[in-house]
Amino acid sequence: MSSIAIAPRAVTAAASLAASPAVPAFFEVRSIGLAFGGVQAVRDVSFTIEPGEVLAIIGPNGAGKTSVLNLITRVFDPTMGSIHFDGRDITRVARHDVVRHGIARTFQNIELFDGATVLENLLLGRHRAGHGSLLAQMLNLPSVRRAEAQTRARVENVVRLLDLAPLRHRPVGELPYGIRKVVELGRALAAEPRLLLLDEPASGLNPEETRQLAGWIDDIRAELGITVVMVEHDMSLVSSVATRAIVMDQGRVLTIGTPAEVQSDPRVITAYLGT
Amino acid sequence: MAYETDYDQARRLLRTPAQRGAYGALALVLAALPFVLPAFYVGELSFVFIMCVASLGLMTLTGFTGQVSLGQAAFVAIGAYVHTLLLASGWPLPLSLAGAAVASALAGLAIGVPAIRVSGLHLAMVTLAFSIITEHALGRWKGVTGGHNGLAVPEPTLFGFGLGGTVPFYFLCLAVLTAVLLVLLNLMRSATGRAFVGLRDSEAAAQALGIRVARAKILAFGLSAAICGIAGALLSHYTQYITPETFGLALSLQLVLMVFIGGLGSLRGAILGAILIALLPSFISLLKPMLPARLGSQLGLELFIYGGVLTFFVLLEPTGLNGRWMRLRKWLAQYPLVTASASHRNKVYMQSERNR
Amino acid sequence: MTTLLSVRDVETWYGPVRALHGVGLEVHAGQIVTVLGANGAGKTTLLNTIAGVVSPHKGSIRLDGEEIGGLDADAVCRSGVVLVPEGRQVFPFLSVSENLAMGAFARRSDPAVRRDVDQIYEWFPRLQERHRQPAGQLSGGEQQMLAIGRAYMAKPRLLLLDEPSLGLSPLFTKEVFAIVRRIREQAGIAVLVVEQNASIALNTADHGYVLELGRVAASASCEALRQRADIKDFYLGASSPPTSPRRLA
Amino acid sequence: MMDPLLTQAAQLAAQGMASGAIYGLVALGLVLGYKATEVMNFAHGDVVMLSAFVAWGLITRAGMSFWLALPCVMALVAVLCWALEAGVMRRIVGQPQFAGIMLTIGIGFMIRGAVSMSFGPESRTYATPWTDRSTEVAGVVLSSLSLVIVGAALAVTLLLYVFLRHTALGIAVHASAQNQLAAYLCGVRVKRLNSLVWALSGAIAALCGLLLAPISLVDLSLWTVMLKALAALVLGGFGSAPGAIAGGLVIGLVEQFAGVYLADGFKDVMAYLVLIGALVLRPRGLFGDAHGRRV
Amino acid sequence: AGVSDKEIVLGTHLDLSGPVAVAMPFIRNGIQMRIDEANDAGGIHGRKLRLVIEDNASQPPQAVRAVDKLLRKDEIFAMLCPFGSGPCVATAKKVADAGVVTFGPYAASALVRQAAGTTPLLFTTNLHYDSTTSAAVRWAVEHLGSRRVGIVYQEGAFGDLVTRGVKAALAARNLPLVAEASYKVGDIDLSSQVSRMQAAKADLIVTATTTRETIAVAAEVKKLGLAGVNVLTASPGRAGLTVALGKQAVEGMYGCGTWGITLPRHATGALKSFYDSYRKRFGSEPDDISVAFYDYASWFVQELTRAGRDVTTDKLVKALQTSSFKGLASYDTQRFVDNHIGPEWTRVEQVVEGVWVPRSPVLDPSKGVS
Ligand SMILES: Nc1ncnc2c1ncn2[C@@H]1O[C@H](COP(=O)(O)OP(=O)(O)OP(=O)(O)O)[C@@H](O)[C@H]1O
Ligand SMILES: Nc1ncnc2c1ncn2[C@@H]1O[C@H](COP(=O)(O)OP(=O)(O)OP(=O)(O)O)[C@@H](O)[C@H]1O
Ligand SMILES: [Mg+2]
Ligand SMILES: [Mg+2]
Repeated sequence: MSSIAIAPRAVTAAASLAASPAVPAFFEVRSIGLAFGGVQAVRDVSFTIEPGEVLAIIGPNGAGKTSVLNLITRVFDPTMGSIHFDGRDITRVARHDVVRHGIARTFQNIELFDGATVLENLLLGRHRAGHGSLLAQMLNLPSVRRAEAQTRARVENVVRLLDLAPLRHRPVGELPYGIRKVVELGRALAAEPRLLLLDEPASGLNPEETRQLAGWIDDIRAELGITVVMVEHDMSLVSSVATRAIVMDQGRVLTIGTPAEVQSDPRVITAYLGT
Repeated sequence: MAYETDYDQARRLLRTPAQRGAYGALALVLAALPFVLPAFYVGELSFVFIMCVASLGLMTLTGFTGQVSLGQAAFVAIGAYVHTLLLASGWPLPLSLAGAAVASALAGLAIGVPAIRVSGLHLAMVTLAFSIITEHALGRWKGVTGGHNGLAVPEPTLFGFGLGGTVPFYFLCLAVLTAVLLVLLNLMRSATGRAFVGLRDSEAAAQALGIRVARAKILAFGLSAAICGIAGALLSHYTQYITPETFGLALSLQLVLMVFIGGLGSLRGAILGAILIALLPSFISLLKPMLPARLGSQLGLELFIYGGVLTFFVLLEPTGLNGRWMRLRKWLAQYPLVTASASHRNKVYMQSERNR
Repeated sequence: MTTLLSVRDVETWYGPVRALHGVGLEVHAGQIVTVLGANGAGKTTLLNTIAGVVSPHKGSIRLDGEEIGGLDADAVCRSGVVLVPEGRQVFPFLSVSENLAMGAFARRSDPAVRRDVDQIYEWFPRLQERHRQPAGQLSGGEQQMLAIGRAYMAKPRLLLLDEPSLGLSPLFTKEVFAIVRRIREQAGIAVLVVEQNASIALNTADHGYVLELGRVAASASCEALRQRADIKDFYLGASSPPTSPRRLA
Repeated sequence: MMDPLLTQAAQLAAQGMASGAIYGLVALGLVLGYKATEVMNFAHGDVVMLSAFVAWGLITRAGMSFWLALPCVMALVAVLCWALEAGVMRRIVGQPQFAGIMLTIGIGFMIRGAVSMSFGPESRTYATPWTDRSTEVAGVVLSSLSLVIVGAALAVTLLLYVFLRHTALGIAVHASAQNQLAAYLCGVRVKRLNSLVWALSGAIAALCGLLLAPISLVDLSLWTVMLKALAALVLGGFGSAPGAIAGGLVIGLVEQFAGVYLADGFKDVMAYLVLIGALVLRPRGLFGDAHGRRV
Repeated sequence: AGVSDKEIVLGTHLDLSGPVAVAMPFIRNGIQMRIDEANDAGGIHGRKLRLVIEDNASQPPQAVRAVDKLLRKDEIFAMLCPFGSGPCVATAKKVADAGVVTFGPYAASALVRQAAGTTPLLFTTNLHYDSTTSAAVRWAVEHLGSRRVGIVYQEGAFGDLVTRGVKAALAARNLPLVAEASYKVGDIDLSSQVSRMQAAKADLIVTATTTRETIAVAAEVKKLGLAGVNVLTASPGRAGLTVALGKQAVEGMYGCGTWGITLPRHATGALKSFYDSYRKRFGSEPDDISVAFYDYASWFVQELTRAGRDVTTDKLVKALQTSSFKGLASYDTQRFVDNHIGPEWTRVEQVVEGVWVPRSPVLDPSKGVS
């Protein structure tokens, strides 16, 4: 890849860190790439995440941010590179197994189950938790009833956290955009992940709501101990919750640093923030 | 753990005393009916029950996972033939019913595995093709199926009791229907049922949540086929003689009509739809003597009315009979208080299903 | 100044739910007007009602004195009011350039169409790079650009924008609003924009409305709105610390 | 003198194309309706059947010449389909695809019932300029009517292809199917466009009916040609005009050769076996476009 | 049941809305006309006949329900000429078990018999496709010199039966069946089936086809210019309608059926008055099927009368067992062999200038097949 030569400092640093196998990182992406026919959406991206971090991915439109999330959750096969989580290589696991490894996500364009209610959406979030054999479910055996009650109890925690109680039985299709975003966040949380991927969680929210979201993300990190990766364009949110930010441009990593650092980087200003 | 019982209660099928009362009364009525109704109507009811079972089978597939099958008659056929053959070779009724379910389920899995690669109308066509092929094969495999000459169906017996009579057969059908309904109700309020609905609405999200989309789809196929197979077994007793053309395109279409007119995604809808569609021909034949003789003897009238009723229901009841039922119940619940509802019909726009 | 759009006492229902309770609003020719409001306040509903996507239950919507309330969306479009809807709504399997061509559908025979396409590619070079790609494959922000470009292709008298900054990078958000200003200056197109990013909206627009629960809660020049403490608090996100987060049980 | 085996193969190929063209032509009408409204019109076969009856009425009862009856039937049926779209189909917009299937099945039954009530259910026939004529080329005999059908199918395909790919209105058809709301917002008169497309599809069905009836009689069961057409349509990949014709030809040829070279009984299901096989190998069909949805 | 002071209730089920609905008016009108005539003449021993007609849509399950209704709700005395092999096969036993006589089902009688089991209540009069076709093929082998026989047949019970008959005839003469080709109802094109015959060098193509397919096969043979190849169609294809619609294409084709076809313009005597009164009553043109079913209804009415005023099922059965009948279109006097099976006289006919003309004497299918 010709891009190696012009790879920015931070990337090389991350790469060298990754090269030492002695301390496997909590989560690590090793020079992944993705091409759609002629379009090189992601080129040689590497980074690591430590537990308890909130990592923001920012960058111009079409930089490949969503694609990186899609690669991590196995929507696409990377054309190169590998992804490691908790010392395990998850580059080739099946798509539905990603959540079993402890990674949950939200989608940029909201992918809710529109025909179902808020509560059912959240319950589906916990699908990966045990639910008894098919036969047991058919006969509604006590084991299934216990599991279901417990699922419900866990989901109620999320309902409480995100203030969704009055909406429990509303079909999600008719909720306003902002609330749908929150429900989707709740559904991801219900999966009880260790790593949470959020794609533009604040888009469509007003500043007040964004502040609330920031509070939730803080909670998720601090109280639930969930590590967060979020793609976001709202710099106020990034500044207030992210511990580090990766800036992408044209499929590459432009720089990595604290939110304050990257926001003052002149390259980031020209390519992304504007003056 | 106090909350457990709470949440368990919330999952109950019958939550209020009123509901328990209503369904209890329904059970009593159903139990009493065969003793008060003339034999003809008891026979009709048995047929309706059989169709309800088949309709529930298709609803599992189409209503919940959103996969359209235009070939459900094939599974009904496989159930009917396997059941008849097993009975003829001396299997007892319960085992042979199970055998029919298993055979149909296997067929469902067999077609489900390739079929999940396609969706929407493609899937509808694959299943249609499958059922045409099945019907053809049944007609050709003379050594086993008797070909187009058909097979006589042995009378159903249980522990030496003949169940072929009108009333015993009524109870057999009712029992099977109740069992199938309960199993599906249980399934639909558990994880698997939710997964079905999930993959219908967004496969991407379903996968991200750990639902094995392919497996769930195949499972739905198998389950739906098994239930239809059971319906086929009962149907074989109803007709007493089975030939391949019993299970043609017309039956598949009827089943599809049942689930659609009943209301997709609801078990109650499957039942309501089955009742309507199964009784429609009888209803039309009752209606005919009331028409002027000139019109009543016109050929094609049946077809015309049948089509008209379908059109009517699709146009006026987009949410199906189940939707109408829900609105009715709501209206009844608020009855003295309802004012002229200010509800307003909104414009709707077509949503492409091509990129599901 | 002549009144271009005048909305009076509009009520809109979704089935049994009333989303707008008698909203009134005016846009003058060549004016940029913004509408602010919390989630679910009815902003999208308002724009959709004006554009004919949903029909009002009551009230009047006049464009240049002519009633357009209750018309179908295509008729509203041909009368010169074009909406960039929430959720972008591109044609997923048409290429970027075909999408733009569809924008100019109502003015098919106009030779200036070609020039306008070039203009859009100049504003959004990204779209030019991708002009043969099916629009459904574009990234979220790219689709937003395309939706704005497509609306511009119709050469409207009044452009309705529903959260144009949604999913756009800060740089592009600024550019889009710069473009909005340019559109007004060069082509005299009036703009009614709904926006969550209140600070940029208030900086761009001439007049602002605040919607709350389907009613107009405030209407003033943007200057005046920017000064108001409650607006600052709620929409500009200037001061106040993060609201105390709820704790897990 | 050609090798008899070769002659036979050529004869079969010619016959396969002839019947394939019929499937394709019926499928073309379906493609068109599907393109605009994403409705799989199950009444299409019945419209074909109705056209045949109307043509019989005009030619045999009213004594019109075939050439006069042709445009008359096409216009009449087009108007009928326009009315169907405007009066009935429009009301289910926004409902799942399934609703369209159900509704058109209902309409199909009504058409069949109405035809049988008004014309009576007996079979009948009428003469065309090509009846009882055939052409022989190098030992291959083909009836003139079949040649006309092949020609008509190719011509209609070409016209449709140009219309859908290269005219603004054609692009608008695609657009409004993909996102109807957006099409409205672009100023497309979507309702009128849909009706127009249905009318066109009706005209094609009428052409089919007119040409097909002399081969297979004016008969209530004419609608069953729809089943093979559906298979052709799916095989070709939904929503592609050339695909529909290609699918039709493939099915026609497969059937023809299977009828002679495979054991008796395979011919009847060959179309469906090929369909399943093809879809399993290539889920989008021969000409279907293969883009999924991005998240 | 079904017999009261004033009336006798009869029932039948026809395909009023299914694939063969086309043919039903002819059948229904033929039967109804005879019943009306009997009623106009004062009924049978003072009782009026009432015929209840149900729709079976050619679908077995629907037929079962129709029969249930006839037996349980209308409580019919006898089932008169119900239509369709599938529907009759599915319901024959039900009717017999209910102690109700079935007379003259329009269905493959061998199959109905097999389905009904041993019952004295079933009287079959027509559609022995196997035996009639068999007799005709034997005749063709002898008189047309056919040596290489092939068959084009409709997928289903009817086609299977004809095939069985053809095979039996050929086996008796030690000839092979050179080719078989099936088609499905609704196929528009039969060229590949004919090509298969051509490839096998068949000189006699037997067709187990209905109107449309019969014409299609004949037309294909003409188009390909197959010289020296005869086409022989089994009974449903050998119909007046086939000639009326097929015109040139069917000229020269052979056929065998179980009743005579007389064009209305050639009709004389009783047949002519039948045609006239049919036209007057129904305002439409009858065809040969109407005559045939008028005949069967006549036969039934004749025996019902013979069974006497105090008619019971037993008495009716006795009367039928000893009956003999010759109708307007009968080739010869008909009786029940083994008391229950009406053998069908048959005759090979050929289309000459648009008219079916006899080519063979009346053949007795029961002779020579074993
Ligand atoms: N399925 C696909 N086929 C072709 N190109 C694609 C596909 N998916 C994404 N792309 C292209 O890849 C590039 C990166 O897209 P991606 O969605 O990752 O951007 P992004 O950084 O998330 O942008 P945004 O901030 O606008 O959401 C875009 O230019 C897009 O057009
Ligand atoms: N299709 C619908 N069916 C029922 N209710 C709806 C529908 N669309 C919107 N609503 C309701 O109407 C109200 C106004 O919604 P609207 O989408 O206009 O809000 P908004 O101000 O645009 O919010 P956001 O900032 O989230 O986009 C909300 O309460 C919403 O729940
Ligand atoms: Mg993105
Ligand atoms: Mg909005």
